[in-house]
Amino acid sequence: MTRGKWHLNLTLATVIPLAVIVLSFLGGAPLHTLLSLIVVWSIFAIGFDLIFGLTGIISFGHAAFFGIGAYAYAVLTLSWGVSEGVALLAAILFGTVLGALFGIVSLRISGIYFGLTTLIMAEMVNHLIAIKLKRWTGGTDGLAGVSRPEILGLNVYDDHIYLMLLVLVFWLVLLGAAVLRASAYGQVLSAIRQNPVRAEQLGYDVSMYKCSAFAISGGVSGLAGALLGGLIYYVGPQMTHWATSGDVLIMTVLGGRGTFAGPVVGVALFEFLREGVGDISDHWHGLLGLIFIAVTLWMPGGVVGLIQERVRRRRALRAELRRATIRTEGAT
Amino acid sequence: MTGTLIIGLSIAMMLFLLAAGLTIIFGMLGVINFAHGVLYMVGGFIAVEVVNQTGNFWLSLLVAPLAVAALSALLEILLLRPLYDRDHVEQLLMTFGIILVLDEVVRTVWGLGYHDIPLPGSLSGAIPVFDSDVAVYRLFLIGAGLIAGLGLFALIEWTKLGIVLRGAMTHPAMVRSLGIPVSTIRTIVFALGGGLAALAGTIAAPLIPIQVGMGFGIIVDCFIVVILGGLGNIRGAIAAALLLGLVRAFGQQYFPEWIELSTYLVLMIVLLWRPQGLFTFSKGRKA
Amino acid sequence: MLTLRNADACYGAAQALHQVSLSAGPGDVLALAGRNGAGKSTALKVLAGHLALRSGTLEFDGKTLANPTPEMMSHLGVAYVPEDRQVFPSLSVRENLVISTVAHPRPRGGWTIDRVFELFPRLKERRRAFGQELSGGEQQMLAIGRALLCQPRLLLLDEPTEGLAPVVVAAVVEAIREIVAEKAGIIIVEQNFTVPEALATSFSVMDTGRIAWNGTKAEYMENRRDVMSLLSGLGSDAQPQPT
Amino acid sequence: MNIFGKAALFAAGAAALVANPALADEDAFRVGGIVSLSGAYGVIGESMRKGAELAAEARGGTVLGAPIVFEWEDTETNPQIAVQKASALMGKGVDMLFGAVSSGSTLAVMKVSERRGVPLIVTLSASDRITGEDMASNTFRTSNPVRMENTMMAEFVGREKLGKIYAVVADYGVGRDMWDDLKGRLDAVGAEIVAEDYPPLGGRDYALIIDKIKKTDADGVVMIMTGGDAITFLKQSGQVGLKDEKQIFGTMVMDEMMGEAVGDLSFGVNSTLRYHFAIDNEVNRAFVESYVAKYGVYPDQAAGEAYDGMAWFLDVVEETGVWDQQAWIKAFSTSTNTKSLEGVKVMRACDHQAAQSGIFGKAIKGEAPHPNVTMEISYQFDSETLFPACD
Repeated sequence: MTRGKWHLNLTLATVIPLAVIVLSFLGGAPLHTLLSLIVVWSIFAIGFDLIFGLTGIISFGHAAFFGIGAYAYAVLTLSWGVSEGVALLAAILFGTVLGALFGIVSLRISGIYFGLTTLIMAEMVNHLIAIKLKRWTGGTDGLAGVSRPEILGLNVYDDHIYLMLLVLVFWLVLLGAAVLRASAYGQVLSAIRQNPVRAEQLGYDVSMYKCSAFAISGGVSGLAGALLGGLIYYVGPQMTHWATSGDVLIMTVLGGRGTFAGPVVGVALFEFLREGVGDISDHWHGLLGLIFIAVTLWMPGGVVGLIQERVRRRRALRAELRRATIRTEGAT
Repeated sequence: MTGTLIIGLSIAMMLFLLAAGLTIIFGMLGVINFAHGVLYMVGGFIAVEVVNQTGNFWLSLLVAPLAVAALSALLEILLLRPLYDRDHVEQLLMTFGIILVLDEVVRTVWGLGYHDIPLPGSLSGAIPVFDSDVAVYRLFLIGAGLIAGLGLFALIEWTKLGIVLRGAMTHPAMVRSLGIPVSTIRTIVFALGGGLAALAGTIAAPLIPIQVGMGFGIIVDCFIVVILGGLGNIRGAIAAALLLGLVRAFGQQYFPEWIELSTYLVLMIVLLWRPQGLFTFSKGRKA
Repeated sequence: MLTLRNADACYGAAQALHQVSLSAGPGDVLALAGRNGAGKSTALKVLAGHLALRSGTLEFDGKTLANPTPEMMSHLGVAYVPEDRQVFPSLSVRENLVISTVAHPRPRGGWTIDRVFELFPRLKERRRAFGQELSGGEQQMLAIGRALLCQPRLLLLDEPTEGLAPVVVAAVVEAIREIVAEKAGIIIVEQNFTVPEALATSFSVMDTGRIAWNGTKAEYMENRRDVMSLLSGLGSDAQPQPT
Repeated sequence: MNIFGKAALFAAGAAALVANPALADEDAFRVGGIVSLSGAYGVIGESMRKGAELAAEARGGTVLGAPIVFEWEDTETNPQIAVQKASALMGKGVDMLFGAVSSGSTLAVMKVSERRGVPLIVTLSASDRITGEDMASNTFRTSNPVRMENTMMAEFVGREKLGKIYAVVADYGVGRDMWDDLKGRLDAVGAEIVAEDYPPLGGRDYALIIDKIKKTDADGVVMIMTGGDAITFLKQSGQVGLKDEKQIFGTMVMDEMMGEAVGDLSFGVNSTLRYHFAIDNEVNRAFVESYVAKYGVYPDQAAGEAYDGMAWFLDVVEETGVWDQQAWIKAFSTSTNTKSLEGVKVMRACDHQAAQSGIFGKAIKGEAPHPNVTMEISYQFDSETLFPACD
C-alpha cells in the first residue's frame, strides 16, 4: 500500500462519518432512519469485503454471521436480561467464533466449492434459527421489541441520538479497516488474494491468515447484525437467509469490491435506490437488476473502481503532458 | 413400501430435472447459474400461457423449453459472453442481476397471483400400485425424467456435439484450433441448461402453484443435487437425485423432522471429504 | 502460403515478439530453434490465431488476415499441435480424433481416422483409452493425428519430440515425412536442430523475441558450425550440445 | 469524483428525500400501508390495498374534513424491511399504519409503532400473540385470530361428526402453536388424532404424506398450511382422490384465489373464511357491487377484511371529531362496528381484538359470473361461540 493511499483512507474514514453527521441535520426522522440503515449495512459490507474483496474468497454465507450476531444480542437482552453493552460484545464474539468456524472449513476446499459450502452452512444456521431453536429464537416470527445499547445515559430511543451512536461505531470500524489494510497483516491478505501459492512459498501461514480474516469479518458482521436489531427493534430469520448474503454481495459489488470506500458507497447507492425508486415505482428490484448488470458489464470495479480509474487516467494524462512539455522545452 | 419407492423415484426425477441444467452449465462453462430458478419459473409461466391459449399440455412441454432456451441463448450472448475472460465471480454476479430483472418482467407480465395447469385427461387420476395409489402424473414424471436423463446422457456420450462439449470443458482453446467456434458451443450449452430448467418448470406446473418467487425455493435443492453428484457430472446428478429422493421418501416415514438438517450435514461432509462429489465413478472423467 | 511480417506481439504489458518475420509454403519445412523463452512458441501461437498482433501482418495466400482467430486459421488449413499437446483428457482416443472431423467433415487432405491409425498403430490399440491415461508419446501421436484430421495445408508443431523415447521420435519423424509428401507445409519448433536437420528446408533461430538468424537448407549447411554455436551460445546451461 | 463530489451526491439524495412531496401535504389524513407487494404474498398485499383504498373512497375520500392519502410500502414479506418501512413512514408523520401481511411483520411493526403511539390496524395477520402476550396499546385487530379459526375448525369437526383426524401442519412457529391449541379443542369435541405430520415450509412434494393419510382410517384431514404449500398439497392430493375419501379442511386453505391455482381439484375442500363476497347483508352487497365495478373482480378475503377494518377505523376517527391519535385509539378500543361487511364487530378493550361471527365454506363449481371455483358458505358461527368473555 502506498503512503498516499493510507492517507486517503484515513481521510475517508474521518470524512465519511462526519458527512453522515452533517447530513443528519438536514432532515428529519425519515432521513435519520435511512442514514442509520446505511451506516449499519456499511459496517456489514465492510466486514464482508474483508473476505470477498481483500482476501479474495467468495462467500455466500455472511448472512449467518450477521444473523447470529443479531440473535445473540436479542436473545441475551430479551430473555437473559444481559445488559445491552455486554450483549453487543457477545454478538461480536458469536460472529467471530462462527467466522473462524467457516474459516477452518475454507482451509479444506477453495474457490466455488467453498462458496457453495458457505451457502449450505448459512442455510443450516437459518434452519436452526427458524425451526429447531424456535424456543429461544421465536422461529419464523423472529423476536420483536429488541432494545438499544445505551451509553452515557443518552436517550438512545431518539433516532437521531441512536444514529450518532451508530456513527461512532462506524467511525471506529472504518478506522480499523484503514489500519488493517495498511498493516502488514492486511498486505498479506491482499497477497493471498493475488497468489495464494506464492504467499505460502514466501513463508506465510496462509491457513492462519484466512482463518483469522474470517474471524474478524464474522465479528464485524455480527456487530452489524446486533446494531440493526437495535435499530429496528427486531431480529428475524430472514437476516440469515441467503438472500441477505446476496444483498450484501450486490451492495459491495455496486460500490467496488476490494476498495476502502466501495462497500459504503455501494450500500448508500442501494438504500437510496430502495427509498428513492421504491417510492416512485414498484419496479425498483428490476431497476436494481439492470443497474447491477450494467455495473458488472462495464464497471467491474464498481463506482469506486470507476473513480479510481478516472483519477489514474487523469494522472497519466497529466504526466504525459508534463513529459511533452519538457520535450518541447528541451527542443527549443 | 413399493408405493413409497415409486413416490421416491418421482421426487428423485423431479430433482434431477431441476438440477440437470445447472450441472451441465457449471460443468461446461464453469458458471454457477444462480438464475436457474428464475428460468424454471419463466418456463412454468410460459407453459401456463400456452395451456391457457391452446388447452394443450403436450404443446407446452415443447414450447416452454424451446422459448426459454432461446431466451437463455440471448442472455448468454448479450450478458455472459463479454465476461468469460474475467474472474469466474463476475459471471456469477451477472446471474444475480438476471434474477432481479427476469423476476420483475414476469411480475409485470403475469402479475402476482397463482396460476394453474390442469392435467390433461390422459394423465389425471391414480392407479393402485401394490398398497398405494399413485397418481398417473407421477408415473409420467418418472418417465419424463428418465427420458430426459437418457437423452442428455446419449447427447453427451454418443454424439459429436457431446464430444465437442466434453472437449471444451477442459481445453476450450484447443477446440477452437480444431475449427469449432467455442462461443457458439457456450451459447448452445447455456440454452440447453435453460431449456432443461424450463422443462422442469413445465413438468412441475401441475404439481405446484405457478407464481412469482417459485424459483427462489428450488435453488438450494438444486445445489444439493449438483454438489452430491459432483459439479458438471450428469451421471452423478442422476445418482444424487435418486439418493436424495429416496432418502426423502423413506425419511418422511421414519424421521420426518430431521430430513432437512441431516441433508445439510451430509452435504457438508461430502463437500469437505469429497468436493468432487460422491458419484465420480469413471476414472476417465473429470468430476 | 502463410507469411508473418514484422510482427510485434505482447502478453499483457510484456512484449514477446519483436519484428518477427516467418514464411512457409507448400512442401516447406521450416525449423525454428532457440532457447527457452526465445519466442518460438509465441510465434506459433500468433500463427495459430491464439495471440493477436500488436503490429505487423499475417498473410495467407497473399491476403492479409484482419483479425485471425483460431477457428479461422483452422478453416484456412493451418493445424496446430501445441507444446503441451492439449489432448482432451475426458475423451477417448477415438473421440479425440473424431472431434477434428466436426469442423472438417470432408477429408480434403486425404486424412481419415483409419489412415491416422495406420500411421500410428499404437493409437489404434489404445483407441478406447481416455486421453488422460495416455503416455507422453501416445499423447504426442494423438495430438499430431488430431491435427492431421483437420486436413492441414500447414502444420504447426511445437516441440513434437520433447521428452519422447527414441522409438517414438522415429515414428514422429516418419509421420512428418509422410505429411511433407502430401505437399503440406510444416513449421516445427524445437530447442535445437537435432531432429529437424534431416527434414527441414529452411532454418530460423530466435532469441529474445527476435529472429537471430535464418537461411535456406544450403545456407544452413554452409554455416552449420556458426549456427550451432549461435544456438549453444544462446542456449541455457541445461541445453545439450548438438552433435 | 472526489470525496466532495461524493458528499454532494449524498446531499442531493438527502435533499430529494427531505423534499418528498408527501411531506408537504400537511392537511391530509395520511395512512401508511405496509404490506407485501412483491414475492409470494404480494398478491395478498395487492388485495388489501384495493380494499383499504375503496374504504376511503366509500366515504368520499375524506375524514375529519381532510383528504385521505395512502402511502404504500412493500415489506417484501420480510419483517426487517417491514419495520424499516414503518419507521420511515412514521418519520414522515403518517396518522395511522395499516398492515402487515405476515404475523412476523406485524409483531415486529407493533413494537416500533407502539413506541410512537401511532395507531396500527391489523386486518389479516392471525397470530394470537398480536392480541395476546404481545398486545400493544396502539394495535387493533379487526380480522380473525388463530383461536377463533381453531374454534371454528373444532365446531366443524363436531358438526360433520369427524371421529378421526389426520393433521398436516407446516413446520413454523404460528403453525405449530395453532395446532397445539387446536389439538386440545378437537379432544374436547371427541375427535381422535390419528397422526400428525410437520412438513417444512416451502415443500414441493407431499405425495408421501398423502399416501400415509390414505392408508389410515381418518375421516378428516386438517391442513394448517400457508398459501403456496396448501395449493401444492391440494393439487397433489386431488390427483390421487384424497378428498373423495376424507373431508379436507383447514384455515384459509381454500377460497376463490386458491381455487384459481388448484383448479377443479378444489371441489369439496372446506376452509374457514375470514370474509366472503356471498355474505348476505346489505352492506356487503353494496361493497361487492362497488368493488366489482372498480376492479372488475370479486373481492377476496384479504380485500374484504381490509375494507372492513379500514372503514371502521375511519368511522371512529370521524366520530371523535378531533385530530388526536390518542383519542382515536381510545375511542376505537371500545367501539362497535354495526356496518361491518360481516354483520357486527365489537372491539374488545381487554385485548384489542374484534369479536365477530365466523364462516366456513366449501369449494363448489361456480356459475358465471362467479369464478370457476367458488366458495359456498356451509356453516356460520356466532360471536358468542367464538369469543368467550375477556378475563
